[in-house]
Amino acid sequence: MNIIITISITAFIVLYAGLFKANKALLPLTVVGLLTALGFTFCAWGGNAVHFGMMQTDNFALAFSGVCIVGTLLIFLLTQNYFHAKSDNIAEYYTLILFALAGMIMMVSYKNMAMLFVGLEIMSVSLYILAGIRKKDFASNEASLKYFLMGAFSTGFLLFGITLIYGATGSFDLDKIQAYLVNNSTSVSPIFYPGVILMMIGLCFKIGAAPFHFWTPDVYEGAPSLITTFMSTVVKTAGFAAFLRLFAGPLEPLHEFWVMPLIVIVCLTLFIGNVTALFQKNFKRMLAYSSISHAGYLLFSLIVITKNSGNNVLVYAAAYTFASIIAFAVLILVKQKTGSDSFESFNGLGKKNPLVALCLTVAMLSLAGIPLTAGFIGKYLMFLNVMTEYKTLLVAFAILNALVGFYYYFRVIVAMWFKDGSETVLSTPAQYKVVLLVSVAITLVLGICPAIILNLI
Amino acid sequence: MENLTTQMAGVPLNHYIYLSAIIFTIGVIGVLTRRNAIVIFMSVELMLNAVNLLLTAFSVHSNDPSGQVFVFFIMALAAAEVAVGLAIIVMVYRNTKSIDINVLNRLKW
Amino acid sequence: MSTQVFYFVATLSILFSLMVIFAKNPIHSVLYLILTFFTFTVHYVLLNAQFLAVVNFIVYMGAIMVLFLFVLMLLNLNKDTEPSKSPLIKIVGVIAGGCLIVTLIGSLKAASISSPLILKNPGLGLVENLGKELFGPFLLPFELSSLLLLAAMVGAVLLSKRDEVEA
Amino acid sequence: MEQLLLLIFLPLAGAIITAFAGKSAKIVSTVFSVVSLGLALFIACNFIPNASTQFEANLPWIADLGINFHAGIDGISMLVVLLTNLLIPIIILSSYKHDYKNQAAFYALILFMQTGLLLVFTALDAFLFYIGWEAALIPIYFICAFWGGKDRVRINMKFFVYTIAGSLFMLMGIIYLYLQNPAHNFEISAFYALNLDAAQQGWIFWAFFIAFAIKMPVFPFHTWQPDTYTAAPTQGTMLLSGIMLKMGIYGVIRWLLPIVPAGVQDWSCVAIGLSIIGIVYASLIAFTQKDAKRLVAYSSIGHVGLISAGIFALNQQGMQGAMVQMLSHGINVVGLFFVLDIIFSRVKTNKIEELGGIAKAAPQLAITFLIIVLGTVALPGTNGFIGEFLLLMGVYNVGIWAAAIAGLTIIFGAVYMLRMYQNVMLGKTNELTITFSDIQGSEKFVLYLICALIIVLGVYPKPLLHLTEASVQHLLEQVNQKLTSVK
Amino acid sequence: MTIEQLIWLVPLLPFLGFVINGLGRKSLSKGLVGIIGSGVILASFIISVVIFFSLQGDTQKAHEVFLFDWISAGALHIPLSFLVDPLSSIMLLIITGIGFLIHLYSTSYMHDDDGFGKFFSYLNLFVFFMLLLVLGSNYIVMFIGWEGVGLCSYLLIGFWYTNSAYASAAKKAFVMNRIGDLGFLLGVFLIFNFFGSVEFSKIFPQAANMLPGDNKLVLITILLFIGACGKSAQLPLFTWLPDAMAGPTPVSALIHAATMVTAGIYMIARSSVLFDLAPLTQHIIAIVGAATALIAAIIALTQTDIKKVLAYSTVSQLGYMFLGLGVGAYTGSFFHVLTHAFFKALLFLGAGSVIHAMHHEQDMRHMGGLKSKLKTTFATMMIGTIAIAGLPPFSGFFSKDEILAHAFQSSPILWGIGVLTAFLTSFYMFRMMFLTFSGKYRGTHHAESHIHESPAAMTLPLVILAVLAAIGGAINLPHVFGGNEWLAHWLTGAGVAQHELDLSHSTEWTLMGTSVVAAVIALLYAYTKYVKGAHVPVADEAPRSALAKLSYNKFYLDEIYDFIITKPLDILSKFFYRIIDNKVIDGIVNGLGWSTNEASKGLRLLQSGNVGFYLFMMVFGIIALLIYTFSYIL
Repeated sequence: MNIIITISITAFIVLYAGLFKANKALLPLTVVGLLTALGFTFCAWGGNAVHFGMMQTDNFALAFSGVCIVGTLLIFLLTQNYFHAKSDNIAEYYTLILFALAGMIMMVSYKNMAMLFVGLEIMSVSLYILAGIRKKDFASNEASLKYFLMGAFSTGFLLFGITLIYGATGSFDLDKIQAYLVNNSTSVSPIFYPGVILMMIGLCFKIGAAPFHFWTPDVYEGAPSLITTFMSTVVKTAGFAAFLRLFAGPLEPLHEFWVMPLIVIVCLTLFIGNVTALFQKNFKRMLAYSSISHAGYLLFSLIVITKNSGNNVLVYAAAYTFASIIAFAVLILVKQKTGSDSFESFNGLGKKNPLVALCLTVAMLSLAGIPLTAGFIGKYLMFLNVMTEYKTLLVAFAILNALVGFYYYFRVIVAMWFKDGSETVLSTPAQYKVVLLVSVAITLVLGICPAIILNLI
Repeated sequence: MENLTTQMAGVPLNHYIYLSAIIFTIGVIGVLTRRNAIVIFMSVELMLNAVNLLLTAFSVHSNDPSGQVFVFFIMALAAAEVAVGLAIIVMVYRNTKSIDINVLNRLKW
Repeated sequence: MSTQVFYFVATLSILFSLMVIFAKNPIHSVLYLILTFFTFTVHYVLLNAQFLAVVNFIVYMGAIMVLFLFVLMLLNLNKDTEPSKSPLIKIVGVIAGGCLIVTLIGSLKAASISSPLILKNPGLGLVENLGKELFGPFLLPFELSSLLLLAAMVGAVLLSKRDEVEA
Repeated sequence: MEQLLLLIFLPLAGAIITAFAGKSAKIVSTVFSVVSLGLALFIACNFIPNASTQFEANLPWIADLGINFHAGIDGISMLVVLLTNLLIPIIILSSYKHDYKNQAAFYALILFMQTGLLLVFTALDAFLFYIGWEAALIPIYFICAFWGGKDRVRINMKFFVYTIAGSLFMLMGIIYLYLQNPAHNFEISAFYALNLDAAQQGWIFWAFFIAFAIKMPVFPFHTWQPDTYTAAPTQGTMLLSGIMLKMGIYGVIRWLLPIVPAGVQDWSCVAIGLSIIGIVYASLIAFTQKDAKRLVAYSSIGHVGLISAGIFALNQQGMQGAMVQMLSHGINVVGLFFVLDIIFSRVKTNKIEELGGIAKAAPQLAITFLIIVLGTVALPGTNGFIGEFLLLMGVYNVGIWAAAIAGLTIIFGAVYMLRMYQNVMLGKTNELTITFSDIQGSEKFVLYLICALIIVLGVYPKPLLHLTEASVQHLLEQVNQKLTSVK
Repeated sequence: MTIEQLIWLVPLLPFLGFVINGLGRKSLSKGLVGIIGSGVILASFIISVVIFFSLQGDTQKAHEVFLFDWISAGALHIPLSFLVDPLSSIMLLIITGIGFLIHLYSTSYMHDDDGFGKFFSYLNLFVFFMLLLVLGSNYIVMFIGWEGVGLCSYLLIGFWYTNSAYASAAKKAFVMNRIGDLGFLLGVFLIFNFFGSVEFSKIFPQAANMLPGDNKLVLITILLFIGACGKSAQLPLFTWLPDAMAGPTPVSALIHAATMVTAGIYMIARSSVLFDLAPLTQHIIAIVGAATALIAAIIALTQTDIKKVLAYSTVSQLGYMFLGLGVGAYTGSFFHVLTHAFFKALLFLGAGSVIHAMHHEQDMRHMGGLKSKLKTTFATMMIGTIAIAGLPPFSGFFSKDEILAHAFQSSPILWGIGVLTAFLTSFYMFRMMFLTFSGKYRGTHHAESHIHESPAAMTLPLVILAVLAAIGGAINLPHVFGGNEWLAHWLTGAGVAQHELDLSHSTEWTLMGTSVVAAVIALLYAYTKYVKGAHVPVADEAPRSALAKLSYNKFYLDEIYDFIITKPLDILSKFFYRIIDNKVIDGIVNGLGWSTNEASKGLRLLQSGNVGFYLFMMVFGIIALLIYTFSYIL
């Protein structure tokens, strides 16, 4: 509760600070606000408080809140030199990002469909806007419009699903829904099933799982890189938390029903994400497809629900978030220098910018799932998760896809280290260095001793 | 009014569901077949309204006001979305002089 | 008698909504949409959800639809400018929609909930009742939806404002 | 325990220090590798040659997942550890004449790889084994892709994905075993104690075998290898062929045989068949190779095929032969590649046809090269013979035809090796080789060392055999015991 | 000093010579190298003599000397140990004795060569390995020597490696030997499998109790015989030996005549217990031996290179020995090994002397009339020739005769082939002698003026060998001549199987007479043709009769091998490499990558950029999911 309030208040303060043209104060304010929120997260640890019957700040919620807040914090650090050059409405951007974060906090801690819905929409509406803040940029426009149209469309399905579930159970409360399923395990109302499926569709859209992923590459590519970073990391994490909260919680009794379509979705997602990423020439777009494929791996946690599912998602999402932040941070730097985000612009990066290249290498290794990085632990947990029910074929399929993944992740590494290119020297601001090093440190620490976050939830 | 509604007792809940489903689908068809962003957007509104209607019906059926409360949230969303959506559409129109969604396909592959 | 009213209004709803999506002129679409919304208002009244009926009337028909109309006029899109999609796409769209409805209804049909709708509490949809609900259990989302509206407001201003720096 | 941890992590520390050593990276890395060798020798001296696991270290690592840092050394491990720590300094020394760009990174990666390799060779926890397995792969990928030759990016990508494909399936197998293990951990002893039925053993066999087969490589999983060996920098090739390949063999011995003996028994005919086909096939291909490096690469496939066949023969001779041959092959192949590197650095080609007459200009190189070639073709009195003899004897127990076909390696090996030797070293000098200068300095040291090892191990292999004997016997007993209990 | 204390010095000394000469090949003077190289062999010889005599006075005929454990794995224990018994002690004498003579000869012959030190170190190494071969107390130690001599043969054939034909000859020798070695190795595996040991002292007593004709024994002996075929240049693996003449002539004398090539016979004689129990193998050996003897003799008829003639003659004589082994005349064969060592070494060294004098001209068509210039050489070579031709009372007569007698007992056909071979042998040997030494000199005048007799270091060995070739037959003088067959008795002590001749004395006389007559006729025919008729072999390109062509071209064996083995393997190699490896296997691997890439190309088109299309796809997905739901509910 305190977390949301802190974030919201920070957002208001930032908005007003913007009104008074205190642009220099924005970032410190935000950082302080987020750190406070993070502090509240820590304080609430283990509390499992329920607020107004609407929000449950259990460890699951807090852990994901923590990841989201830290992720957002790092992204804020990347705003240095990013917005300033473009516009004078920085305060509004900050505010919107903070609003989105507040929405996400709701999404990870909801106890009622209404909270899920409102949180989801706060986040989505903020993102529609953020995707389009480059008003003169055609790509940004296009991304914004596409995202908006498809997002609104999918919201319809989500709502229809909520409605049907409400119709069957007579409540929006997760506990009541669960109680309904437990009590009527043999006579679940038939309208409940389409409700579940439609909700699944709506949530799959938000996390970019196939075949509802189509917006992802276009929007990620078109949106400003920083926003893409935000969308592909923090937002995605929150989406998964929401997904998990619902499906691994109240809807778990119907697991047998929805697991089949989910497996199909997972396979499609893995396949489309990985295979399409292979042929991309644009690093950013590749990352978009890669994010689709990671959605596939993340969904493994729902295919077999164990008591660790939540934690597995947390580890994976954290690994993915920090690796992606590195990737996008470097991308922003490269794009600022070369004006392009194709793979070619990374050529020869390692020669003049060994630190940046090394960080990006670690990130790519983590995304690819190489041991001793967090990404491996994440993948390992996911595989372990589904292997507990011996879904070996699925794992085999995932392995094949992971192999494809190596190809495209290593393309960047290859470009940086093994190809000759214009020897551009990136100007790396101190904050970027901080972000890169922190993320790399987290990635490696989680990879080498993941024990520290294995038992959070 | 009360008189009227008590007489409504005859309509089975199913029919509300059908009605909503039909309207919802009409919205979907609209989204699929039109190219004008605003019309598509309107179709989405149609879908949302179908949901609203169904929620209300369920709410009445289970004698639970929370369904109708939820409709408020949907309306709030609809308002917010309209504001943002139309702003986006206007912004796009400024740049492209068109609101045909097919014009927007520079981002692909 | 009033069950017939329902079916009548339902037919109108479907009819108008079809007109919305098939009208060539976007202005006509908007107008049909307003009509559709009106029929929805009637539905709400029939369900004794009077407050919703009023809100629907005001918010949707009043605010939202006017906004649509306004934008259409602003952009001078009142003419039938939309290049129609190829008939194939239209047919496929309709078929897809048809499939959707068939499957949707199909999966709903198994519903045992064929029991008639009985209004147990006539005051259910009244302001008083809803207010208690809204400011009771739903206080938190209600308050938080202010964020939604604020975000939308900020965003709408941000996006439609002409940016001097960029210009 | 402290010794073992020091053994494993000393190279890692070396890698980190080397990475920041700048110009003196060569010296720093040499010092670390030599100290590691000393440490390994020290451990070997204190090693009691029985079947027990010694110097055991068992620390909790990721307790929630049942993962421990559990490592130890028995005879089999001792041998490969010695091989690793012996070859790394040799490999580092062999690079002294090169002036690689970013050499700090180069040497740091080699040392980093050493830690990975040592993890693989000492791990008693399947997860740790897997981590080491991959940790060894990453540095070698970078070594080969950064300092490699023509088309290195594509070739190394293929190599990387190919090997990691295998290892991921192995990971799947490991997870499966973990889940089957009632104690829910990755202890090798617990895996040994598992009672899996034949079908389970069958598929786990394949999950592991493919990983190992790719690494070794066994026909038909070998196609990454010639390209990679050819395109890699020589030190990379040495690491790959000298040590990395042994990971696969070691894996089979340590993880495949005792865990799924029934699976091995069911499929050993296939495994041996593939191995033997590989021997003949690769040897035949080596006949007409034009590039000496590629020739050696194919010869390596042939030799490894024999090792693999000997292991799957599941008897003491074959297994002991594999042990000796692991070491011998490591030494010999490193020697061969080093000679080719010396030649390449002088005349910028490894094309057999363009060379010739080097013996005239560089007699010392000629002699050392000859000794290495003889070791490779398993002449009695060289280390190669001990291994191949025992291996063939092991294979013989499977069937005389198997041994006869596998034995073709001693004929074919002589054909292609001597052909290469003749075309490279003998004959008339040409304009390329006329100014060839003989080996000197570090080259001399390394080659003489290798030659000495070849002969000493060939004449007096007893310490080696003695070192592994008890462990091998124990392993085979374990396998047989399990086989009888399954029936 | 007991045998046990001395024996290890015998191989060690040559090894030390190898090490010293090898390391000091640049720094030591040629004289010193020669002294060391020959000295160590002489020392070995002296020790061997001591051992030989102490063995003779010993009641215990077999001494096993254990040095150290070499290989042990499971049940397999292979010690490095030596076996000194009558058989090996005689071999020691031959190897070190003849070895010393040849070393001595080489100090002069190779004096002008740059690789003098290298040559001596190789030669010493060879002696070391050869000693190891005969001293080994088990098959594996024998195998070390077996392959070791192969290596030295390789090194020495390719001694002048800058000539790539020589290098190829060396490689060919090594590879063909290796083919045999595989057989040997497999045989050893079978022995281990069957007897549980590879020690002679464990195998033979066991085998002695077995029934003849045991399948396993047949297989073992056939495999061992294959090994012997490679080493001792029998059909079909003999083609390397003539090519091996590329090496310096002392090498041909030592390795390719006196010692190494007889290793096969030594090995079979050593294992005679086994072979005796495998009649089928014996038949095969006899047939192969006879065929080799005949074919090689036919080829030798038309050769013009003096060393080639001797090489084919060696092959032919080796065939003879195998014939002997095949018919059970183990002693006879071994006897022939001894006498052959004497006269063939002599002949090669003589030929070397000729070549030395002719400044490395080896073609007999350019020789002639050297009798007067190279008197010692001529005289000694003549003794050798008479010995090889089998004319009494020189050594070859006795050994050859013993083999023939046994052959007759076994099968008259084999005997017939033997006699025919003897006839041909006599003919080509005298042909060689006459072409070289009689008639007029056919070379250039310039060269003629330089021809002179070789120095004493070369002629001394010739003389000694000539004496041995003349009287060597005495060591196994048959009963017919009043001898006591000393060698046969001596070898009994080594467990070499003995088969008494079951022929009457008159038959023996008849047989002897027949072969002597055949040899004499050949001698006369050669004399008429080459001395009287002054016939000179035609030039290479000149037309020949079909048979002559066949003989001259060595029955086209090299071509046939090339065609049926080398070429197909090369083609197979290229096929495997280019098609199977690069196209099929790698094609599949790359194809997976390629198809993924293509899939990627195709799949990304799905991302058309068109929102309408995206929505369609979404709706299709939704429909599919709803259909699933529908079916689930029902």
